[in-house]
Amino acid sequence: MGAFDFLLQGLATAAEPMMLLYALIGVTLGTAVGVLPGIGPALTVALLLPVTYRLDAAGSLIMFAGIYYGGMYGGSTTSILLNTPGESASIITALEGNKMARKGRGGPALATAAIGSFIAGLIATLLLAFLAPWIVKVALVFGPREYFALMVLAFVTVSAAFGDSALRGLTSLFLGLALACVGIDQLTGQARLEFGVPVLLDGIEVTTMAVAMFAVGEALFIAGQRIHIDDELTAVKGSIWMSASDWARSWKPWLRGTFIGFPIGAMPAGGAEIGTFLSYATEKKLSKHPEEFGHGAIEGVAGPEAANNASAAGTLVPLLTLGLPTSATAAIMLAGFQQFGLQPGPLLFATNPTLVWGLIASLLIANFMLLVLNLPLIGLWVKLLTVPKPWLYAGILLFATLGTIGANPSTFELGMLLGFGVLGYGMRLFGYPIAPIVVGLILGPMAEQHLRRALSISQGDWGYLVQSPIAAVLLGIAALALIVPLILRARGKGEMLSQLAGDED
Amino acid sequence: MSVTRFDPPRRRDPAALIIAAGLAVVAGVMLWDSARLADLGGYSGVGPASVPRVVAFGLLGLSVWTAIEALRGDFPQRPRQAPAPVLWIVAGLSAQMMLLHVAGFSIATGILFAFTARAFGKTNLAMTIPLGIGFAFVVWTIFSQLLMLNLPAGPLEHLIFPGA
Amino acid sequence: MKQFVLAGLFAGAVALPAMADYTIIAPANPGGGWDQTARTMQTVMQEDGISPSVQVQNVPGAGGTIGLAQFASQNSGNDQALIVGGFVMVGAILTNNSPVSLKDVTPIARLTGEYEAVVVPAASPIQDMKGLIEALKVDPGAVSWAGGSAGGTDHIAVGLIAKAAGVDPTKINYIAYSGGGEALAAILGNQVTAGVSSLGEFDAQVKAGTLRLLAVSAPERIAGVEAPTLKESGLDVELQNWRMVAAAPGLNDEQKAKVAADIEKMVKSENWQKQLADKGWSDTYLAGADFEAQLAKDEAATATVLKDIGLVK
Amino acid sequence: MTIIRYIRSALRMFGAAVSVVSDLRVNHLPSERELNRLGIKKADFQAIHLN
Repeated sequence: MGAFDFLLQGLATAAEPMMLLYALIGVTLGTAVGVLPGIGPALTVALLLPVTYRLDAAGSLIMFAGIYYGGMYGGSTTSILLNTPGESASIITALEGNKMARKGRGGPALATAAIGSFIAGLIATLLLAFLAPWIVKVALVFGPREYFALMVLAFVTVSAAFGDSALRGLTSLFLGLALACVGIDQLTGQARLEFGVPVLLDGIEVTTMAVAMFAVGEALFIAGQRIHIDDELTAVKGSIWMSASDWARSWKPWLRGTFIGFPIGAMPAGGAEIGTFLSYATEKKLSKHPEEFGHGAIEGVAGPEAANNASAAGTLVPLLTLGLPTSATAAIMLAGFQQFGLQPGPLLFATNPTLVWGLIASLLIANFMLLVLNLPLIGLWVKLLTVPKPWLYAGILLFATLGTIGANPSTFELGMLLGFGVLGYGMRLFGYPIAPIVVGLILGPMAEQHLRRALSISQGDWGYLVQSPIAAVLLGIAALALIVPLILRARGKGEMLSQLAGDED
Repeated sequence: MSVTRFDPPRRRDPAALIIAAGLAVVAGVMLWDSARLADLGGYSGVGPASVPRVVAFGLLGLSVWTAIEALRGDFPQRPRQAPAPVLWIVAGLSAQMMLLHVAGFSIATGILFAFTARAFGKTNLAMTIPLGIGFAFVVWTIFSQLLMLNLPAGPLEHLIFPGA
Repeated sequence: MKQFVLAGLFAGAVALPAMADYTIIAPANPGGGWDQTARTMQTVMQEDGISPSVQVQNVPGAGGTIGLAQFASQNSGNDQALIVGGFVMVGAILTNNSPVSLKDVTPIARLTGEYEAVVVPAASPIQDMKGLIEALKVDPGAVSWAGGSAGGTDHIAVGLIAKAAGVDPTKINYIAYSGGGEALAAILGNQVTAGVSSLGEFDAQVKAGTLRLLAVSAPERIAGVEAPTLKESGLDVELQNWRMVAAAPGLNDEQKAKVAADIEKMVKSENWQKQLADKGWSDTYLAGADFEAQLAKDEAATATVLKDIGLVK
Repeated sequence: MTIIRYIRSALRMFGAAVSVVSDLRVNHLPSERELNRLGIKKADFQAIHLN
């Protein structure tokens, strides 16, 4: 059976009334959290994990994917109307989108964002569906050494190469790896770093850690800042609909944004934001009206919005086919799969095709739902923005602790939530990135187990790790990604210093 | 996702030195713990203690690197933070943690709600605490009675749902 | 809101004192074997009116020992609390040095069980159990076995096989995965020599011809399975990965008899048999003194093997 | 020649995007030079309420 038949089969699963309901809940929640600044899709999925204990696996995962897609849609609304991005992936949308809104063209800006997101989501989801079986075929021969190499690559790209300072990225990663060592060693049954606390035997809960880092740490940081800018809502004036020239200027950026965002989302630790910046720069370069950029050019909204939705679908490629999360949200979704005893990866396509293809097909459905939810209901979403910050953050913390308590109503678990929350606050304060510690905690045990399994198979021969071409290439890329930025930084130091001296700020 | 505007200072950073020390302590604890583990490497030669050791040495290295950056003043300056709101939230979380099994979900979480709102500028606790408890109780009802989530019940919950 | 309150009061009032409202602890994450057992019990007991309301609570962690410890300490004398457990718990108690053991609860009955299967990839040169044992005797390190977590049923099975074949069990090259499903990837990918897990984990692949089934750990041939038993292959090994239900510690004889009667009623119901058939579990119900004797035997054998493998000192 | 120039400019843009994003992830304001490479004016960027 080809990808197309599987996709049709998946559509049959996803079109079941219960599944449609889950998808609808997911996209509605996702749009809401996308609109609200301060909560992202990663946090929302983490909060919902304990609640979905009792629901069925397919429905919950469909809901999570809906949240992910919805979050990418919703983020643009605040960017355009408030100049306040709801999600880091829609920062760039604020640049042109808010200018358009101020000129009374908020309607077309919102429309091009929503339609662009829809088209990008549609194309990228189809790309996911047609690429996945190919990658699965390659990945079926992956053994422990290939997986180990893949994880080393993810560690390096998430922490070193892309970090502003390799030191802080690596420190965050190693803290995550240290936390990952806590609990029973799966290969020998020995307890490590558990300090006589039975709860720690099973390791540190990923959801507790993620909720602490994203919700508690963030709330502490924002509370401490005290500069609460009064958000100024730009009303949507004039026609909501796009004019013929808007359409003519939007369709190419939509397509280009899709093809920029998708591969970047699929790269280990690429992240949606990079694609949005690249798409913006590309549109400005190619535009016939470069002078309009900075004053409300519609291309600067259409391209990046398409890119961020395409990269969300791109992220699902390595997650579903290899079990490799490349963003914080994907990492939490991986925890969601594991909660139901499922391990994403090539085998899941073979053992549970209904679930995987139902999930992929539901993304197409979710995409249609989002278009319907977003175009006519914008006014409703904007109302959400009028929730004052004290109630918003009080609510976030209430639900953050609800999730932790629901999973395990123990004082110790809440203590960990508080402890990691303070750690997350400190990390934000000192400019440590959050993603590496979360990725380290999730991938650390997997990397360790794959390494030790590989060495068990080879009876202690380390050379075995690089004797497979795939593993060797992956490890080579990882080494380059670690070393090259360090060299560039060292070489560029003198240049940077003279720059600093010349900088007026 | 907030951005700080900073100009690079060039002086020693005691806070960064404390971070370096903290990393060294974590590394020390890991080394101490791994020393008591039996070496069950089997055929791989990599036992349960090996990876913690590698991570610990990595942390030691990062600790030294942090210390060097701290002494050279390469650490970025921190955004100015007001301690009071931060402490209010920490106090709210601590109160919830300690009250959870005594007073039940609604009361404990209501206090967290009110303290958080306090941190963000809603100072009237006499109004926010009852409001928070009421809201938390509605949430408790939905999640524990409808979604069958196991949330601790206290006097308030028992009063209204005697079976809980 | 008001309706909820009324409904709550109503439910409290109609609950008859004669019937127990059971709470079943599933000491594992949702979705696993113990969780499914607990939830099937919940369905059958409620539908057949054995208990008006049954709650299932997941307390995951450490091979069930965390749930077991919590259960034993919080429910002494409570005849409405049950816990699901199984053979894996016996090993986990020993490897984790758990302060609480099955002696601290009141085992009621064995409910279901599955036998272990030994498989090799279809492309493997090894054709039967004899071939595998020969390879093991030549170089135990070169024969890698993939199976579930360390100290679990699969690991114990490999230890018993090696011992029965006269190979030093400490020399086995066992590669632990978090479960049979994950181990499957390594076996199918030809990464390891052989795989050991519950028969159900390999069933589909054996039928599809991608795996070769060498032997099962049953006392006699299983109907519909074309493979010899380990005993037929000359290895004196018999192993069942069973699941059981236990009650709280400190029950008097009367309470114990009541719980045992409720469980028996459940097991004998048509509904239960239908659920077992749906899930492909076999009914290995064993209660009372027979179960206690079997449990003692399994505990002793497990302790020996785990010492032999080197996981327990 | 033009192809090489095109690739170089694409790579430079990619590098700038990575650097800007990594700055944002650790709560730093990206440098003016990197922003300019992406065609963004620093003043415009600072006008966005990043919280």
